[in-house]
Amino acid sequence: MDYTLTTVAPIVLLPFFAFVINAFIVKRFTKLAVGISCAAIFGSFLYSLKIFIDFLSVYSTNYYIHKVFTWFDLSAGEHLFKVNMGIYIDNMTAVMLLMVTGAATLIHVFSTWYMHDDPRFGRFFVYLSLFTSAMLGLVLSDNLLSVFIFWELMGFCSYSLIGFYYEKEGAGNASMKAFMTTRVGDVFFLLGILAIWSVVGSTTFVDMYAALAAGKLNGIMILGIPLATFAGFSVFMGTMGKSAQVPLQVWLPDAMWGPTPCSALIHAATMVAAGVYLSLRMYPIMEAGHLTTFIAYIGAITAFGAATVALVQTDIKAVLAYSTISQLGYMVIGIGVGSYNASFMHLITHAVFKACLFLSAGSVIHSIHCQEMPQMGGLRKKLPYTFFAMLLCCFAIAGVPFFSGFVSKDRILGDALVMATENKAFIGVAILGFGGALLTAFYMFRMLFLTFFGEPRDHHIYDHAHEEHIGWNSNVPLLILSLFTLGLFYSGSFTGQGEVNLFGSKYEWFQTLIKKPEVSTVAQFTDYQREDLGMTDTRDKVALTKAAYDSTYGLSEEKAHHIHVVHRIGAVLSIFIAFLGIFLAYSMYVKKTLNPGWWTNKFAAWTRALKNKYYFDDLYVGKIIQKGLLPFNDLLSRFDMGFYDKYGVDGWATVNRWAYSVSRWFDNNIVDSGMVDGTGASVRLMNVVLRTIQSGRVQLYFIVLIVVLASYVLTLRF
Amino acid sequence: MISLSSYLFISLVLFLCGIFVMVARKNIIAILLGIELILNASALNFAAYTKFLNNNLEGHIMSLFIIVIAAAEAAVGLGIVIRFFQLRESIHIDDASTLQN
Amino acid sequence: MAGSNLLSWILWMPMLGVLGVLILPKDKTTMIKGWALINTIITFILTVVLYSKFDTNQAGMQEAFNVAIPWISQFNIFYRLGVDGISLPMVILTGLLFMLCILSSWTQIKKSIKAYFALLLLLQSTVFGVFFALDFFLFYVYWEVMLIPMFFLIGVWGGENREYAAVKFFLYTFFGSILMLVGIVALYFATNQSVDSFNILALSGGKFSQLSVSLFGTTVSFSKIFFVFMFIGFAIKVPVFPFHTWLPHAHVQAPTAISVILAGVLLKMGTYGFLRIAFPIFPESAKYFSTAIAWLGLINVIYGALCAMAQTDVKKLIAYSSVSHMGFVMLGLAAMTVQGVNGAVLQMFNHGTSTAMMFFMIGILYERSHHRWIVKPDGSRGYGGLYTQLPVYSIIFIIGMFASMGLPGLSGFISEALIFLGIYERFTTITVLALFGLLIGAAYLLWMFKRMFFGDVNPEVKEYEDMTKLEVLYMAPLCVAVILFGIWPSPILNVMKASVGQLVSLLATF
Amino acid sequence: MFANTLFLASACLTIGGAIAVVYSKNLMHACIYLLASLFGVAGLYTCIGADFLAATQLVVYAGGVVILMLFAIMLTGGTSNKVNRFGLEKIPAMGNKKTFFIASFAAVVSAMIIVKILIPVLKQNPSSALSPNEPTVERLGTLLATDHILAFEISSVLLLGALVGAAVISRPRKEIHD
Amino acid sequence: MNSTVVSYFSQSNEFQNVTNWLTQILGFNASSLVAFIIFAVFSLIIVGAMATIGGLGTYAERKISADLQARIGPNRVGPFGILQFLADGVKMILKEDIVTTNADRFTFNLAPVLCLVGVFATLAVVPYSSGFMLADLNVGIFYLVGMASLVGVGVFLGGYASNSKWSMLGGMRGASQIISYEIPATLSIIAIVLLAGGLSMKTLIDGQGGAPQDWYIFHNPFAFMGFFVYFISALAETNRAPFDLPEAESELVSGYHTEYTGMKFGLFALAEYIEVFVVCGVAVALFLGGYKVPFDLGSGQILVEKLGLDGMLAQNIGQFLELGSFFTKTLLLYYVVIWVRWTLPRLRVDQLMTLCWKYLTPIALVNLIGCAVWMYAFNGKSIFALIFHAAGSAGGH
Repeated sequence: MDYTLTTVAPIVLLPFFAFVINAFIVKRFTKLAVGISCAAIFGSFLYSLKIFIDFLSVYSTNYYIHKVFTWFDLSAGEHLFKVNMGIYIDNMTAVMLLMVTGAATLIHVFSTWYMHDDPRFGRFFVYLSLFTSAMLGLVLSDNLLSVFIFWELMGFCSYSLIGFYYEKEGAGNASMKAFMTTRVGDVFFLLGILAIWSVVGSTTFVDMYAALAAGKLNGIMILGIPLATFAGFSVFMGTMGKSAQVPLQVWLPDAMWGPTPCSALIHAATMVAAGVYLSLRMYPIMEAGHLTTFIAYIGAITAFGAATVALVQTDIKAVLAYSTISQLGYMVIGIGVGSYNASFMHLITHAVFKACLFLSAGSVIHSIHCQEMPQMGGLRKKLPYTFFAMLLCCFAIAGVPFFSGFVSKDRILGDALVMATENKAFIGVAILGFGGALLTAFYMFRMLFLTFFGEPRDHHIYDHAHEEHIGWNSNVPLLILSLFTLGLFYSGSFTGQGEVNLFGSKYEWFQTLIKKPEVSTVAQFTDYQREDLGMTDTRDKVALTKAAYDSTYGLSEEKAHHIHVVHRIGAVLSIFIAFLGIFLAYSMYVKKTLNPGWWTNKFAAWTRALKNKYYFDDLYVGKIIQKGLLPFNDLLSRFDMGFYDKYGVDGWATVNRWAYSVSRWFDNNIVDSGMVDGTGASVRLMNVVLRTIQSGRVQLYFIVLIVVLASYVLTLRF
Repeated sequence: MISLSSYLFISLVLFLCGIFVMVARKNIIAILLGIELILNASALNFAAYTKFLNNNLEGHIMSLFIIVIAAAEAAVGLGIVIRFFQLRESIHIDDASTLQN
Repeated sequence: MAGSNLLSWILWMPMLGVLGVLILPKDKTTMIKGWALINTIITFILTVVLYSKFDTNQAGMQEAFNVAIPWISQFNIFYRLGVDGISLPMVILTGLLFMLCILSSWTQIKKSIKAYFALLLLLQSTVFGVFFALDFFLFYVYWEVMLIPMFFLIGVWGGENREYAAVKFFLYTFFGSILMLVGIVALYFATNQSVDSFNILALSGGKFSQLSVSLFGTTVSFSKIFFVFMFIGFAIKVPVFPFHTWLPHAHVQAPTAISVILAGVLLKMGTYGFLRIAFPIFPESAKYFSTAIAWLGLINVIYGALCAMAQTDVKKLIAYSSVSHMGFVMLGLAAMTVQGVNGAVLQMFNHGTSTAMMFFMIGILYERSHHRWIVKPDGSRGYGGLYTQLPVYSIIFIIGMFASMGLPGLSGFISEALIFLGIYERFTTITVLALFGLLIGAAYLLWMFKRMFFGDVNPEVKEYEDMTKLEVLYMAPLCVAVILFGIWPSPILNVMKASVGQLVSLLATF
Repeated sequence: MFANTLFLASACLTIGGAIAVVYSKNLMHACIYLLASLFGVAGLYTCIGADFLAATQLVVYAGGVVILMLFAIMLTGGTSNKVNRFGLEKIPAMGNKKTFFIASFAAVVSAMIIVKILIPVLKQNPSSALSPNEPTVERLGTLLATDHILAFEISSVLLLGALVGAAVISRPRKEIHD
Repeated sequence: MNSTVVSYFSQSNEFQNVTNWLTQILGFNASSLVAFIIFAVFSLIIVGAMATIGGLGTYAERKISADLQARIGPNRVGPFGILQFLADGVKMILKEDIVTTNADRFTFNLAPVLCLVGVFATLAVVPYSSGFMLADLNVGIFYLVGMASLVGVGVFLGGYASNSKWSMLGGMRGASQIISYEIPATLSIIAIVLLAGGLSMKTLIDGQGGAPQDWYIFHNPFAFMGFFVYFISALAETNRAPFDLPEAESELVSGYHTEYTGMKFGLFALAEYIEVFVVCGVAVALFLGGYKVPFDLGSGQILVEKLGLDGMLAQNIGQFLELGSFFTKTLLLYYVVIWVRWTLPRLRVDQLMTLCWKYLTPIALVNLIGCAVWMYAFNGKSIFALIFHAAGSAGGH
């Protein structure tokens, strides 16, 4: 298939145009605007699907599309400087596109139900369209600069959507907090971009890989740090901000102030995943910068820490928010332990089931107008479809076999285990990872049981809950999403071990197609050529044969066996842990054989710490900002105006005043007694003479004129 | 037949008629008519000289400016006449002699 | 209109406006306003025509527009005008902003309208003069004459403390001008009073690198000492850190339109002075002092941003944000790389549009509230819930705010990114520190926004009306500019790149 | 032949119109004769290839000046009573014997002047063959916008002044009693 | 004698044959004579055709107004009543020619003639087709404006000479209206002259093309506005509704021709209808591409190339196509004029003057300046050309 810019760009441009159009018409034609938004994202979805199918049919790991055009050109004379923008699609992008557009489409559809009685129904869709186009732009970007641009645009959308209910004080705080926290990461990200840009001369991924392979980055130190480490760390800071890794995770729970569908889209499925996506793209740099251990620990701490906080949350959305942070931590672990493919797979599977979970939560909230789990209970009879969807998703996130979460998370944990056996430094990662998995299973089912099982705890709420009926925009999106929590869609088999052929030969397509850009393989990008706008793709499109898929990943037999064994152990362990967590939750909240209150009393200090989210907010807001930054600013401002300006600058006035009084004395007493009065007017004499020959008869004047002229002319001699 | 002298003759006649009208009439508007005739005579002269003497169109330019000035003069002149009539209910030329002495 | 006279037309068209305003009777206010508006519209159209006739491939002064007429021939002073890629964006910005300022002043100015509009147009002419002048003396004349209307505009139509602010502004700038005058005179004698002794173009190119001068008994480099003189002269206008204290006063006291002009155009004259005069004439000293300039720029960025965060007066906050943003321009200039200087010039333009938006918006709000406190001196909220009450206002405010913050997709980002890229290659540490300026920049703007616009509606705010059609009319061009040049900066970059490249090449030889 | 016919007709119209203006007793008719005369002048312009002048003559005189004259006549005319409140003639006579005599004197004197001036001119420039007519519009435009730009601009200012002045002067105001 | 018709016919062989033949018979060079004869014949044809069109105008007016008001209109004389105008004409000629006692006889008789002369004189430069144009003066449009102003004199004199209050008021209104509205109309015309770079009708039309995007009306926004300014002013200049104040029947009986009867009245009416045609023709020539036919069919060049027709024949076909083009557009505008008359109510005098001096004239001035600036800034390219250019350049980045 030939790609031109016009066959790819609409993916971004459709939602963007929807945004532009809607921004103007939304006030008057709300329904139309909503329709345009939905239609645009659906169009994007179709385009993405086409690309995905194309990539699947080519089935090659080195197939990619790269379109470049010049954004602006500063070349003048001998200075050459050009900023290019472009579209880069490889297998990872194709999968990502399908996930983003698919999830976004379903969430758009769901939002038409969820938001329809909101006074700002239309505006919500305006933001959604802009957000979606920014996310798609990010996914399609071929360079870090445009990633950054769309990254920030998403930050803006997120800001707007978190602050969607801007009348509420909390929403305003949360939106600002989200923007500022991610901005901290962004500043580092920009720094990383600058570091790469100044060395590579462009920010395009392929250029960067090529430069890395060519060793251009070696031996350059920035502020005493190797360039790769510096740039890798800076960019990873961006990921930490966007993907809510410790210590920049504080914004994500607060982001639940936004409407639930936007939580589903932004703060669970796509935007937070963008950070991980970026890290995956930048993986070669990070690996070259020896950052993997650091990254793995950041991920592990996040995964475990967030899971612990989730244990004590009572707000259904808060539980989901912390589970999001925790799952993002798993993805980051995956990056850290070199489990590139599994990390990306977890990104995709997580996006699907987390979107579904949030939508389900939205469905619950919309039905009972309450977010507190202690007031729910027994809703499974009232909301059967939501319950079904949520159940599947909980299975998926807990890592129950045959579900998508198992396939991906198990591989991450397995790889972590492999790393731990090889390198003692990673033991902590593996332990935290498995511990987090246990907690995940526990708190997710705690949430499920508290919400849907048992007796209704608040009969008022329960009785007023709406009976759920099948509706195309209320629970059909949930059911569609919950269908994709099944593992076979990703692995081609239920277990992820490669036995069942579902789509003919395309088994384990995910693991085959997504390959880590090793430094040895990134050299293949060196032969790329820039293509101008609108040209067709001339890349090599020869597919790799199936034989190219090597289940041992090119490793030696012995090593492969070792890995295989460890993976098996990991799988068994994670299955056990998942069921253990579910069992604990069951016995605590359904059978009530274990009393949760006993545990909270037993670990009271811990519980308090968990309830306060490990005091991060207190530290950041209370200590650093309130006690540190603002007083410092005040001091600085006082110094500026009160001291420097008042004495340093205005002090001159005193000197001047003295000089002024002297000169005034001089002026008044010496100069002021001048003599500038004396030339009057005296020119009224001639008119007496002239008046006499004024008869006032025009014709007389005329005749006099003629006669005088005649007498003059007749005296002339020609 | 189309020659400089014939044109000069025509313009002479126009001019004399203009002079005559200007002097003979006592009506301000009629005097303005005479002025138009005089201006036309001079404009015609310029055009004729250009054609028959050097053909460099400078005369046309002069004629154009004369026409422009004639238009301006007519506008302002008639404005004055109307105003004068409003004030004095007369357009006799000799009534407009307040400036005498 | 011949191309060569276009600059004179642009330059003198506002003077024609001044004449017209002076002729019109005092009580025909609508006529005065309309005349001023028509005049500025024509001027703006002329600048656009200038843009359309501009040859982007030609580095340096555009041959087609150069004017050189002897003015005071005894001293070889010429009426010498020219335009190149560095001044053209400023000229367009000037044309645009004055047009919008007239519209903005339409209802906001109620006191002695005739004088106000005459002075505003006079100001416009002098600003054009500064951007066009290629004769040092002419430049100086315009630079000084500009102070007069500005002084009166702040001093007569300003806020409560206007006289203080006006006098401060005047004296500060005048101090710098005097230093510049010393430099001019020194150059005049250094060139042996030749024909080109006031010709900026002929002076430039580093001709004074070998010269030295005796000062207080010590021999110092001519180039360095007078670079410092000129630097201070221009730095006061920018304003660079130790000379910045006039700006908050002037901004807070000036009426809206004048704040806009001040922040949008006049500040750029300082950086324009560096690009046109200080750097080309003394390139070796510019290179020598570049590290110091970069540090000053960094201080501007951080210090301005931190001070802004502490302000409770919105206008003062934006004034300090101008200090911070002009620090970015200084950073770009100090970089002396093609990216950095291009970014700096682009930032000059973009800051002109975005900060003008902010000041306009604050002026519009002031029309309704008659105060500007985010937090009133007694501790209560000044605003709150504006988003609910004034939706259109809020959206335009958001555009301006995020443009000023440097959100990608809006104009500020590209220039800041270019500046950072330029500065990174020379001063990495400064880059790392200056990046935090971005962070703080976002912080104070968002914090201000949160306190003013979010939350429940303040009872006072309930009485405000949303923007009128007129206000939307004059905000619309700025919105368009901010968004357009954020997505597609080439129209501005293309005109400047040749000239900037020339300047950078000159600097690179030292 | 055609040109000569046109010339003759125009000359007759011009001279006839002018003389009719002189001898007309009715101001309105005089004005119409003036129009005829001016049309004749336009024709004369055409005969010597001054096409733009001719068209301008038509536009300015036929469309502007003559109608203005007619308006003025009508606005100042009033046929019902011929004497105003000052006892003066409202519509003054088109002249009497005395004025005609003076006028013929003036005409003769001026004729003498002109003839004295013209005869040497005619002697120096004997009638040459008629050069072919060329379109003048472009050349005129170029001349106006280059060599005569100052005069052109000044005349535009003059016209503006005349426009404003005429409007201001003839604006109806309260009568001033002096 | 530079007549386009004559030069067109002098291309054909028959012209040469006839000239030679006549030269042999008469013994002197007869080409001038033949030319004169052709010119005279065509003048007569045009005058006759225009008189017919003027007459048919009255018929069209009645028929269209009937249509607009859901009536039938004249339907007795001839098929569909189409001969009604002949009947009216005959009636007018046969009526008694009354001159009121206190009327100024000379002026009274002169006024309708002046009107008719002013209108017929303009017919000489109306561009019916590239060959079929009586005279292509190089000051064509200017001449037309000048001659058309004679109508104003006629109207004024008509009003004055009748010595009646109604006529007087009508005449004054008419004259003031005509000279006022001449200003915006002429300014709009000058804007187009600026675009074309010439005053001759041929230059004006040659600057345009057959297809609508090549017309001056779509050349730039100012020209677009200019068309409406011109059209409104033209309506007022021809004393058509909603500007028919000079003959406002509800106030002034019949305005300046209240006292006129018989053929003199007929001449006024005829002049009015022909002037409407002329004015529409000018609008077509200036703004709507004139006689131009799309794909350059008018020159007949394409017929020669594709169909292999004889040159002269192809040219003749082209001429007819051009005539068709011109008349189609003009008559469409004519229809609009009539339509407007029966749709809009009449203005008051002060509104009329306000419209002219406070709206149309400033707009026309702005248009003129705008056109000038446009020509300067875009080197005279039309907006479509710019768009096509931009679109074309974007593709080849």
